[in-house]
Amino acid sequence: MKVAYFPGCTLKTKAKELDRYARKCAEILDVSLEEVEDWQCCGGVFTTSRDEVATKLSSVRALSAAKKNNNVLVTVCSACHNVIKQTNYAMQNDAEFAQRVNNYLGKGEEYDGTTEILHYLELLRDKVGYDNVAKKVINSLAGKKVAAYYGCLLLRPNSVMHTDDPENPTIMEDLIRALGAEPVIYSERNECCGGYITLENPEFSALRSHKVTESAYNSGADLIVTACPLCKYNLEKNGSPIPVVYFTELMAEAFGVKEDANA
Amino acid sequence: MQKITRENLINKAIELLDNGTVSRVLGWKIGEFAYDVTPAVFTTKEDLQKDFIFDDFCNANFSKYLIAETRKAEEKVLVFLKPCDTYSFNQLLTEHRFSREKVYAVGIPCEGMLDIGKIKALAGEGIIDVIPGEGSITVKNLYEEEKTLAYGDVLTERCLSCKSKKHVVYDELMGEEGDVIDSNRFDEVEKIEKMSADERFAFWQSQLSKCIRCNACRDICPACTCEKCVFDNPKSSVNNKAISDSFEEKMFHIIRAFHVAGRCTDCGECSRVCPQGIPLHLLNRKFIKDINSFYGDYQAGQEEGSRAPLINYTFDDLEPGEAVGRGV
Amino acid sequence: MSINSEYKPKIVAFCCNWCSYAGADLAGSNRLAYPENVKIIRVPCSCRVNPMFILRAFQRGADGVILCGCHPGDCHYTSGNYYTRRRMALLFSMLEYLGIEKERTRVEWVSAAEGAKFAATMNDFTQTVAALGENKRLEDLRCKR
Amino acid sequence: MHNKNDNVRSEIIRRSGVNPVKCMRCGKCTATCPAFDTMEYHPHQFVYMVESGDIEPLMNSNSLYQCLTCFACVDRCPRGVEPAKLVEAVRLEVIRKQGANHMKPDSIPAMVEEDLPQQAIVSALRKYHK
Amino acid sequence: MQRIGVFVCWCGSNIAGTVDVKAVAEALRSEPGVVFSTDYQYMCSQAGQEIIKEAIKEHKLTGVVVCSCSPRMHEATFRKTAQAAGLNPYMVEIANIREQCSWIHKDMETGTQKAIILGRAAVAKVNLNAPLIPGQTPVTKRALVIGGGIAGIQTALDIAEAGFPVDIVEKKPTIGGKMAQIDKTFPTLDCAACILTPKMVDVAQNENIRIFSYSEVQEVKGFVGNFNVKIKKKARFVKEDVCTGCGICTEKCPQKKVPNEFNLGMDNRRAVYIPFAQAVPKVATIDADYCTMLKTGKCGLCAKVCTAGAIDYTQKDEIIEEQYGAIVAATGFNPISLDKFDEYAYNQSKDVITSLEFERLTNAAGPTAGKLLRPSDGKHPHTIVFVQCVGSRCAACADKGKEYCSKICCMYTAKHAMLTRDKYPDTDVYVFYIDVRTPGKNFDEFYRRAVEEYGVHYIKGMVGKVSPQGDKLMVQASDLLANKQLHIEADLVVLAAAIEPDKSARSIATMLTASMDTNDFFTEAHPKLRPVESPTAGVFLSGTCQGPKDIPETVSQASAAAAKVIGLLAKDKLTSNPCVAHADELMCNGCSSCANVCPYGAISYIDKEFRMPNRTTAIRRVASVNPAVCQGCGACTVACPSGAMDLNGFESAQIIAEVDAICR
Repeated sequence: MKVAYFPGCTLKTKAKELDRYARKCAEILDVSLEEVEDWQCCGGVFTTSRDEVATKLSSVRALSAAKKNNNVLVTVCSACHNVIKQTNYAMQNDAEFAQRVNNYLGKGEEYDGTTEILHYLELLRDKVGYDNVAKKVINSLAGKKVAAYYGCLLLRPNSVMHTDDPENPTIMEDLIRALGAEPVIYSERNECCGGYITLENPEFSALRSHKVTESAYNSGADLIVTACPLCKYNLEKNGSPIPVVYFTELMAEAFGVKEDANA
Repeated sequence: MQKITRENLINKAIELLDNGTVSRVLGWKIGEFAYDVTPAVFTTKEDLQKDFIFDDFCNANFSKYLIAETRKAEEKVLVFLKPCDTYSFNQLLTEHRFSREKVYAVGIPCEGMLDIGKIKALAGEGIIDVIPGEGSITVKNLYEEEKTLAYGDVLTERCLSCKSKKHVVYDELMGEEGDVIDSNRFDEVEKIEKMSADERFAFWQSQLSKCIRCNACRDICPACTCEKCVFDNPKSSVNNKAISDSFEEKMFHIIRAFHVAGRCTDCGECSRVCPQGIPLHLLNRKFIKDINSFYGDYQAGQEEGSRAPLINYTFDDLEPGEAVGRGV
Repeated sequence: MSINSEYKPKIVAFCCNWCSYAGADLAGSNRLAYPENVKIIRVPCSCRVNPMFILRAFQRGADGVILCGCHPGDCHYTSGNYYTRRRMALLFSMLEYLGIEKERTRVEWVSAAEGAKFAATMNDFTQTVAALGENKRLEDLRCKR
Repeated sequence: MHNKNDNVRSEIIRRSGVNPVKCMRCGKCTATCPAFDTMEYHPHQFVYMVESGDIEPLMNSNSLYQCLTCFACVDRCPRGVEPAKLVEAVRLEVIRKQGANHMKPDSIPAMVEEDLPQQAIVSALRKYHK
Repeated sequence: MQRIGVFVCWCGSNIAGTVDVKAVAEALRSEPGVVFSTDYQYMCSQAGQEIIKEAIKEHKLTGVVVCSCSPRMHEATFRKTAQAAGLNPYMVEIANIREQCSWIHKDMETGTQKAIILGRAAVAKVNLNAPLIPGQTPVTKRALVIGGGIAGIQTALDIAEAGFPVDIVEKKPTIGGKMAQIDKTFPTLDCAACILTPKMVDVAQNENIRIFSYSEVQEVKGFVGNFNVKIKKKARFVKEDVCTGCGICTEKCPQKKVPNEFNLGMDNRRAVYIPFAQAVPKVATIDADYCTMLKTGKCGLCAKVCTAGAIDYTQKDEIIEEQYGAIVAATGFNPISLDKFDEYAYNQSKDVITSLEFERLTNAAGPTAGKLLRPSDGKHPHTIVFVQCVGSRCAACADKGKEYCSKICCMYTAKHAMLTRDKYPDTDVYVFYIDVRTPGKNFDEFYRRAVEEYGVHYIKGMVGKVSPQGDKLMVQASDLLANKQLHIEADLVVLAAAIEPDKSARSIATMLTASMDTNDFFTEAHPKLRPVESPTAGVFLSGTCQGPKDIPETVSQASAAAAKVIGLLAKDKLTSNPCVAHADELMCNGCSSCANVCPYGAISYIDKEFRMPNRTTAIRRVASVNPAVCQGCGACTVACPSGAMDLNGFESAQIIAEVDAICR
């Protein structure tokens, strides 16, 4: 299976593990991730206003570029995923917006909204299948209690994202199970870590992050997994009592391709 | 892609006759001229081999013929359906006009049929043969002249704005399946919509005043399958075959279009058979376009059993007053 | 209010028995005048009105045709006027497409309590049609006296 | 009161695509908001005040910059009102004015920590700066 | 050719004031078909009617046109007059020259001219009138009630009381419905069982009532007065007439791990069970999904202990066919699934429950024997949070909640809160509300008592999230009046889930050809004036299948439906309006367009043999209108492309004749 792949800025710098292991695991699962040529930053956050056009062009270009690869664009960073998916939704459902975007794009570059945008987790669940993921496990993670941390961007707004039930998601828990570990359900897993507020008001994001890590810890987790570099940063910086890793790292560990010491 | 030929179809028909699947074959028969193809019912191998034809003039949509044909005998009848014909086929099934069990439908691909009117206009009269080639046709006439015409220039109007190469129903498909096409079929309707009221009136007046009320449009139409047409029925108070100066023919065509609204599959047969060259399909397409924009996309015949828009409603449909004056 | 100009358009009004015909009666009971050009034909429900009737009226020289029924949701037969709404939307759009003045046809929902609305509607419709002048585009010349 | 700021009001409604009239004032948005404690005006107040045209106070409030854009209010609203989009639309009304940026690029280096993913910087800039 | 008489009424000066009646009579005399024309001061008076009768006889009239007031006023009068003179009443037409002419025009000339045209149109129509004879159909004097909840019970009892036999079909093993699960009723706080179970016993003992429990309606054919219904009696593997309901089998059955649906799965029952002590019929039922004997052929313990010998493992489903004159839908409601509302953690914590589960937890016959204990650990909860409008008034997306107000939640929540505070004064009770809706006798007083006397904390605001933490539930909510966000550490959270029609309602509506709204509630024939009748003749509505309602409202509607049924069954024959549609079989295409638009399901199709050219025949599908069901709207006549469908009394040709007469 060949799909277009949008890594995003952070994955090239601060979140290299997320990217590296996403690629390694994909290889094992026989998925070819074709990195979009000359991709640009997704914008980091989706501006919901209909008259914000220029800030969404880079996402549209990435979507358009996926045409070469089965019209499927895969992301792994939750933030990139959210921005690109919401942009795609606007292109499909807001004709006025779509027209304005296409006016910006060059002739022949117009984008019609037909690309399917998948998060890496959705790729695993819907295209690869968790059964097939389980088959590749070499080091079972049995005995590990893992708390999945979704945050906001992977799930909301649900009317656009449709990743899973936004209040009781299972997409990460099912992966954890497929890898042999035991998922821990805790109530703060879909609440915000504070996000970019950390820049201006670090105390507030510390408060949010505490709530999340405490909730996971009190539910008996040994480890938190996430798909978002900013979530990971916030949780770690604010003193998580348990390690926080990317879900791709957990997978790599189970697949036996994790490099020691780095994590 | 394997091209479907006359031989393929004859062989298929003979096979189905021989193994008892069907007792009759609805097919095309050669007429006086090469381009003059008429529908016919074949019952024997010999007849098929002698008269059955399949070429670029096999326009006729057989769906309508099945109503009468299936009533004639208990055994199945074989019918060859182009993609556009399958929509009519489905629509008639939706309306219970014939029994599905009595038909064996074979889908055949279609690359578009030719318009002899256009050929004559380009190549002159006296045509004796039309030979298909790659992307063009060669026309031979009585005077032993030959002329090569581009395919695109001689396709029928309806094929130029073909909506689908996909068969929506069949028992067996010959050749490869095509796709629904994103067609430009509403462009002409839009053009008329954009005219002023006076221009529109003048346009239709000039077109419809050509009508000689021959009823060919009605008789060919696969949606006009009424046991008795209101225009032939003295009790309807609108029966009238004569035409008059200004309105009679409009009444006929409006009512006819209204009667098939939501049921018309846009097969284009009405315009094809009109001896006066009236673009009657533009009336039907107007209804289709309106239905799509008022009530959501609907394609009659796409799905057997679907509920036509005129026998359906929602609580928040648009008001008749909102239906008019839309950007005109 | 009545139209005092010489030209008096012919108006045919189809009214459903349960709402609009009763609304017209109420207008009468309250002595709310509307032009005599308006002649009402009673039908059980607006959905009884066949597009053919409307074309027939035009053909025979009507200058305007108005169809009145219960408000959507209030149909005596629960759903009749919903069908009317679709049929007339398509018919009117088609007439407009053929170049016929869109003001000559109208659908109005008038309840049994809306006598005043009935009269006002008829006054307005008559004025609108009168302003258009005679219905030349739809009339069958043979039927003229 | 309803006519004051009518232009701003309709501009905000158009830009956000939110129809505040749909709000039935249940307060679930405010109940669910993780940034409640740092906000002067809460999500339900944004909806109500935009609806009634009382937008000045919102534009002058720091609450505009406390919304996390976590979309919890959007997802949990029983009427589909989408308060977060209104907050964004009001914020744009402010920061699109010349010199009204809430965060300036030169002030960023002081805030940045070694490990901070640039995602945070880009996002904040997108939210606070035009 | 008709022989038409025209009668122009003066209506005193009401008409004659602005219409020259003599001129009208004179002008209409020369219309085609008119053989007699006259005028009179008051046509509707005794003397006026005599003039019409005499003219009918003397001039051998075949049709009558009365130019008078609105037909809505005196059409019936003049039809009776004609009938008395031996003329078919449907040969009379009225020209409305009062309301639609004399009263709105001031000028004699104008009024007279218009009256002549209106009269002309009426004459043109009568020329095409045909005598119509109302159809008559016999009535089967038996009613069917679908659903055995309080609505069905009340309807059945009232019908039976009037002397007509009634059958109740209930899909569960016992009648009683939701009310049997409820503990107390608002606003009086009577015990639900104490007022319901005597009624259930009445049903069981009433000679006119048969109960088909554990049964479902499978097929409905026919029409008003003559329904033919197939009822599937599901195998319960217990002979109903032999079982004494002693309950010994339900104590001895070794299969103990069956979720007890009566207690909403909060405890277990056996594979053979009687839902509750007061069940009617009090007969055991074997649950084939769990019974070891039925699944593996090994066990048979219940048969061994049954002294009556009622157990029958070989029992099969049975189909019963019965005729009915009227059918009442009383299919009831259920709380919606809360899967899509997991911000309240219903799927994540046992201590987040629905209000109906709360009823069972406080019911003496419930899983905790009436003690309010937490499902998770059996401890007494000290802080309880009630959340209103969970899924009600929810318009965000179609697959989530319901856009309507469920109507009963405000009151039962007040009841729950009040009862909790009454029994356990040490418990803190919070109710989060959007609005408190209490229209009803003594309802608002009841709610205020909960606040003022029982100290329930009512907070205007909504809960945003419930987070299970340890053995507590952290409730995050808004207090809109204080403009605060609250964080309450609760022990139990009770969700007032929206209610929706029972899932079986749609298939039953389809069988009955009764219409439903987008929420699957049955629609009524008229929302104000015919609230307990379905638009489909002979089908009546009882209880929550028509819309959310509480018990008193349900019972009054149930009795109203019964009154309608009794009115129908009391007739020996049904006379139907003859102005109905009819299909010309020769022209009918059998395309189903007419049946698709018919709001009453009056049209069916038959295969009929027709002569074809050359002495052949062909079978065609043609429409057939049931005149007893058709209401005469005419929707089908326009849907019909061939014009095969026409409407008596309003034939296309008649309407066209009127159009022509007006436009002449």
